[in-house]
Amino acid sequence: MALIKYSIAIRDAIAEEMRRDPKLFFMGEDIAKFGGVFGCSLNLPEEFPGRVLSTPISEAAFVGAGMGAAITGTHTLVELQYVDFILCAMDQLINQTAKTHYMSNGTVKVPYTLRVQQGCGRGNGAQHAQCFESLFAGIPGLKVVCPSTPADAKGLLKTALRDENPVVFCEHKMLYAVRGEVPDSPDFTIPFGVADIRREGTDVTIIATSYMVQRALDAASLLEAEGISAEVIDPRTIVPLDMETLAASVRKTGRCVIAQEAQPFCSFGGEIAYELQQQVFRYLDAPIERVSTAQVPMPYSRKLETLNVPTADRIAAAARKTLWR
Amino acid sequence: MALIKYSIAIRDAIAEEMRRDPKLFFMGEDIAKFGGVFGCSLNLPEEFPGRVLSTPISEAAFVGAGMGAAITGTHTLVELQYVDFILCAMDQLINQTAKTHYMSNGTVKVPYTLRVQQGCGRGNGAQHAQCFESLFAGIPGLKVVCPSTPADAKGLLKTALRDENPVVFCEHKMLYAVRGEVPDSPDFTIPFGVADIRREGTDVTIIATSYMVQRALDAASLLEAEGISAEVIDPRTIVPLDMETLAASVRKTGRCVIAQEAQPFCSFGGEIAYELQQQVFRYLDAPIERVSTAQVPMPYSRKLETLNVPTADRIAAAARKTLWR
Amino acid sequence: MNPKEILGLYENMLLSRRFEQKADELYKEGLVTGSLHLYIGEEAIGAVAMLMREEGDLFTSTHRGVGHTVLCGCDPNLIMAELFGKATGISGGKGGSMHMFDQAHGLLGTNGIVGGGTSLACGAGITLKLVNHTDRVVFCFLGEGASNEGVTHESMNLAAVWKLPVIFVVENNGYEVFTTAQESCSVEDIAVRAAGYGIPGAVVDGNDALKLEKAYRKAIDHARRGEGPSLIEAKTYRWSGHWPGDAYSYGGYRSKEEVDEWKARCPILRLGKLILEKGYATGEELDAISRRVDRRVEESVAFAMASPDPDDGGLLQNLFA
Amino acid sequence: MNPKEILGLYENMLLSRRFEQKADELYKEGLVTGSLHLYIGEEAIGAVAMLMREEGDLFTSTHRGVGHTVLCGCDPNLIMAELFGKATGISGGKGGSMHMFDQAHGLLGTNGIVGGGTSLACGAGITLKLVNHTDRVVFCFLGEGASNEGVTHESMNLAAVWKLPVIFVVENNGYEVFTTAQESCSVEDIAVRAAGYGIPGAVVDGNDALKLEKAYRKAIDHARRGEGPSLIEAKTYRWSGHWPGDAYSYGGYRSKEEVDEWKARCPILRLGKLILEKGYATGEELDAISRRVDRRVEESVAFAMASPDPDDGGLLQNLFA
Ligand SMILES: Cc1ncc(C[n+]2csc(CCOP(=O)(O)OP(=O)(O)O)c2C)c(N)n1
Ligand SMILES: Cc1ncc(C[n+]2csc(CCOP(=O)(O)OP(=O)(O)O)c2C)c(N)n1
Ligand SMILES: [Mg+2]
Ligand SMILES: [Mg+2]
Repeated sequence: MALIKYSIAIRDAIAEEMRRDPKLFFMGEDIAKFGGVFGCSLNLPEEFPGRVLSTPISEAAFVGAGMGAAITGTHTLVELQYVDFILCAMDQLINQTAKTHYMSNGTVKVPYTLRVQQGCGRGNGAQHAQCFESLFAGIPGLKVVCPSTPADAKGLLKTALRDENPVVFCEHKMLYAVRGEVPDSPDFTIPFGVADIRREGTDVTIIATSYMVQRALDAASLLEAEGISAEVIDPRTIVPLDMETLAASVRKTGRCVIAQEAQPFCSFGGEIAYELQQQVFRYLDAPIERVSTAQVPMPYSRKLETLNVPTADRIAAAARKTLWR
Repeated sequence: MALIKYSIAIRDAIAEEMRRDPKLFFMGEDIAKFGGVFGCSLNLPEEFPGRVLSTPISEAAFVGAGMGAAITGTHTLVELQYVDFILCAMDQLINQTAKTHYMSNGTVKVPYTLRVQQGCGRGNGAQHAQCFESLFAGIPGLKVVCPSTPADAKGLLKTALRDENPVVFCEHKMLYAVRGEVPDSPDFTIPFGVADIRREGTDVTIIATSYMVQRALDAASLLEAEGISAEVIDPRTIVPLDMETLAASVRKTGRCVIAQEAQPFCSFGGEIAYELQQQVFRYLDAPIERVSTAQVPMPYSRKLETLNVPTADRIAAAARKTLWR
Repeated sequence: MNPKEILGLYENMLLSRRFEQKADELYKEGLVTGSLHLYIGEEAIGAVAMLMREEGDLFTSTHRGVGHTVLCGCDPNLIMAELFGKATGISGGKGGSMHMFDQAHGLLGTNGIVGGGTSLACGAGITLKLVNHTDRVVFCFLGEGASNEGVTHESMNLAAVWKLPVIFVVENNGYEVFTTAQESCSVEDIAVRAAGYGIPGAVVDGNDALKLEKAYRKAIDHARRGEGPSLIEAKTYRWSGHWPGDAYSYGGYRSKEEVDEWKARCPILRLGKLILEKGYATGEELDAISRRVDRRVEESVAFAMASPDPDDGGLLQNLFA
Repeated sequence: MNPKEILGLYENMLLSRRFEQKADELYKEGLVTGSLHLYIGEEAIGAVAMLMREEGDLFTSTHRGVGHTVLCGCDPNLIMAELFGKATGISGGKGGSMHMFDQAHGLLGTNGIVGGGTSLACGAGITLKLVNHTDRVVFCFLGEGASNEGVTHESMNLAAVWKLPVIFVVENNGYEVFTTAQESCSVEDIAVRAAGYGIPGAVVDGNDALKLEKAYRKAIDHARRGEGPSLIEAKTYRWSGHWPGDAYSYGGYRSKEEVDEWKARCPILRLGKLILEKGYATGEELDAISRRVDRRVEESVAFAMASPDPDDGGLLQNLFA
């Protein structure tokens, strides 16, 4: 175990997997100098010469090339500098990468991980702070991962880099500097589809991923002071989704809050609500609550950005609402 | 009133609005010959020379140009030959078109309608049969319209072409040949955000849009024969959404089925389920059911395609389930 | 190409032609469905490339990819069964004409998206050159319409910067759907765009197998030497409408005269004439080829007819590996 | 340009320079946040274009658009307030440096997406030419990095085919973020790509106002005559890091020598020298300009400081018109 940053956990995962797998190839904008814009490729070009390349600003070409490489025997890792730029390469991701295994009747494999960097918190404005995990998860054929801690980032990324399917790995720009204990073993991986119960509780279930997990935990502390026992669960992967753990928790608590940074309409939170009411209808003591940003683009003003993103207070308030308080 | 095809209703709406508004400009792939691939621009290039142009196969350029024209005083109409190709122009649609009014603090208006053509039914396979209305609706700043009849197509398209916002107008390839009564008056429009109760009923509410509306109505007929009274509602526009009408219906029936052609995960159906359990929690007598295609790309084989798309039988079965039958 | 190769080429082109003519008929009968874009009249471009490929070379195809798929050596039975949507199809009936993959024969996919194959070809080039360190090459076929897609530009630039072994082959048949190349392309010769990437560009008669051979030879050698991509523009024509149901193949957006003129330049006829002139084969021998090809096509139809539809369970299979 | 215009140009460039230097300082103090990409060293390119615009001409800008916005005549108070995220900003604090719109001054938006402005410029060209039937033109600024985006290619082709009055101005400053133009662009001169669209292309010293004037003159006349787009590549250099926090502006991906060499080619210094040489103004007069500019910048800071944050209610406003 070592106390390391989320960005370095990601770097380490890549380094270990590149050592293990000589066919792992990594490309993205500006990644081959200074560790890239977020430091996640620090020292990799030196250790793996010719296998870590900076691309032109041509998202469609290099996201598509990632798939072309993947289907010809390369395990591809591609970095998107900001997730927002995937909008320049959606055809390559959705029409090509996600569908090929299915369309080929399983004859073609696409071992491909796309790292994207999401979220608010830096005043980057409407084109540099989006959260697209719901959009990705809605596309059949993509696995979607949203790690909230350095250990999860490392363990899940290593799993992604050993997976034979397209994986969209959603990092969060506010988490890169967060430190946490991370196992050292190169064999350390975390399987997809296993939710993490971050805190046990009996009165209300709070579901959150990525940057929202800490705020959910903070909300649980606030609630504890009022005698409310909140269970906080991080599904970690959205596809595949560990509905069993989520449903079991809500069966126990009878109440549920979903905290997400993404806008609400047609999102993950809605999906969970649908599934929960299907699976635990009789156990629900109150409507499921969703706490999210508003259905607007992210404003630049730090004041409005802060106002927009769910806080521990807002999550706690939603939990109280499920308890009719 | 005249009995006309959905495709012609669309054509007529465009023609009438181009007559009314000399600043309305229309472009898209192959639209300026033979009415385009689906016949929706028949005779328009002749009537409006220089204002109806076929573009190169460059979706990013012409979708983006649509916005550039819109913010400089042109009312733009753009046709996407198949909705699937919007994936080549997502940056232009999402990062630029949808966000500009908000990012500019309301100083820039974007009077822009994008017609797309969705859906299954022709064995076109995984890259020519998608339904993206949920994806569009998830993006703040886009209005999303899904007409199910020729009259709705005409009335809603005319409203879109008078709206000062970006509107994604989702047509369905299996509806183009469907005939229906359409009012002749050039003043005929249908406001956004008003659901259409296509059939009244008391036992269960069935919500459906576009191609699924007829199947929902057929399901209602099947159910009637069993003594079950189904109410069928077509929201017509997904953004803005007439939740009031939907909630009122479910408050009455206590049961709800959502029928959609799109894949389920993070979709419109989930969103409605979330909203309904929020608004009418105490009135729900059974879990909300969603009938959809499977979470897979659309297969080519006609047999599998047919198997995949919700039928009246499947919708009726879901309705029975809400009645515990 | 030696005489034997030329005869093989001839037979392969004829197989593609007859196969597609049959598919067209079957489409009209409703047995083949969905989208079907015929390569009839353009066969030399794909056929010569397929002949010149060596073991380990790869290619990406287009929406107009049935021809390429036949030409690359994929079993016609599997192709026809795919067009029928049968379980025995090359994609198990899930793909259709625009989604066929045959890695054993180097095919990285036909593609429903115009320009869709260009970036994939770069990726294959990455594998071949940067990861596997071989001198293998990738052919990337695209239409002149596709040359106006952004990803085509990005891919040419990327391939040029990384000196990827990609041979971009623009099949310029003068039309997109109803739109003409003049209406949509800012230059008459797409090949002039090669200069914008600092790579070799060439215009070639796409209906002339021998000229194609020369152009490909240069590009292949260039790529194998590690010098990067080339852009070859092959001028050609599609005889049919854009799709079988396209009633406008004459008269609407083009004249019967125009079509007939191009039919006179049929690449197969031309090669046949050359074969007879040079004495590589007799008329009887060519007739025998013709009969063999027809049998092969009939066999594929019988195979497709006799094949079962996919199981219901297939719907949910193969989403993930 | 006459002497008066040259003096105006000088003052405008100096205003942009000092404004951005100030913004840079304020960023380091945490008063300006988010993304801020400085145009320092590149001002001549935008400034000359702005000067040559006539009533009704338009332009699209980039992520590096604060300079363009100052130069186009937008009130510096509104720009500074925007950088502060204040309610009085040109975008009410909702946009930030990459999302400023000033239709009164022809600005169709700075843009957070590299290449994002290219297709918008085509759209503006559609309005000006095809809908309004005027001879007005649109300048479209982009970086050399942006020239590798697909939409840039599509837009140049579309503009060429429809002869839209778009002047594409590639500000080639040699770098993207850390990546160099050599590493990402397949050709040394982006302008050679013009031939791929059959449009005029020219390379020009982007730090030389007079040479820029000549190049723009040709392109503007060409467009006004209805002959369509041009591509002008202006060679230049960014003095600062990619963003204020970019610690690598020297030493990392470039040397101090390189930066200093370019600083010696400062477009403002050069113009100042010319003004003195030609006697268009005295040293004292230039000092007076300098003081005036500084006051204007200070005023904008004071305005921004004194301005309120947006109301909470603003969050939900202006989603739809
Ligand atoms: C991205 C995209 N846009 C549009 C289409 C619809 N479409 C299919 S084929 C075609 C014409 C293609 O022209 P070209 O590239 O010249 O190839 P050709 O059909 O002439 O062989 C079009 C517009 C598509 N499949 N994909
Ligand atoms: C589509 C897209 N990809 C990547 C980025 C991230 N990014 C912002 S500026 C920049 C470099 C741009 O280089 P260039 O076009 O040469 O402009 P310059 O910054 O040099 O003025 C990059 C990669 C972006 N904003 N948008
Ligand atoms: Mg063509
Ligand atoms: Mg640059």
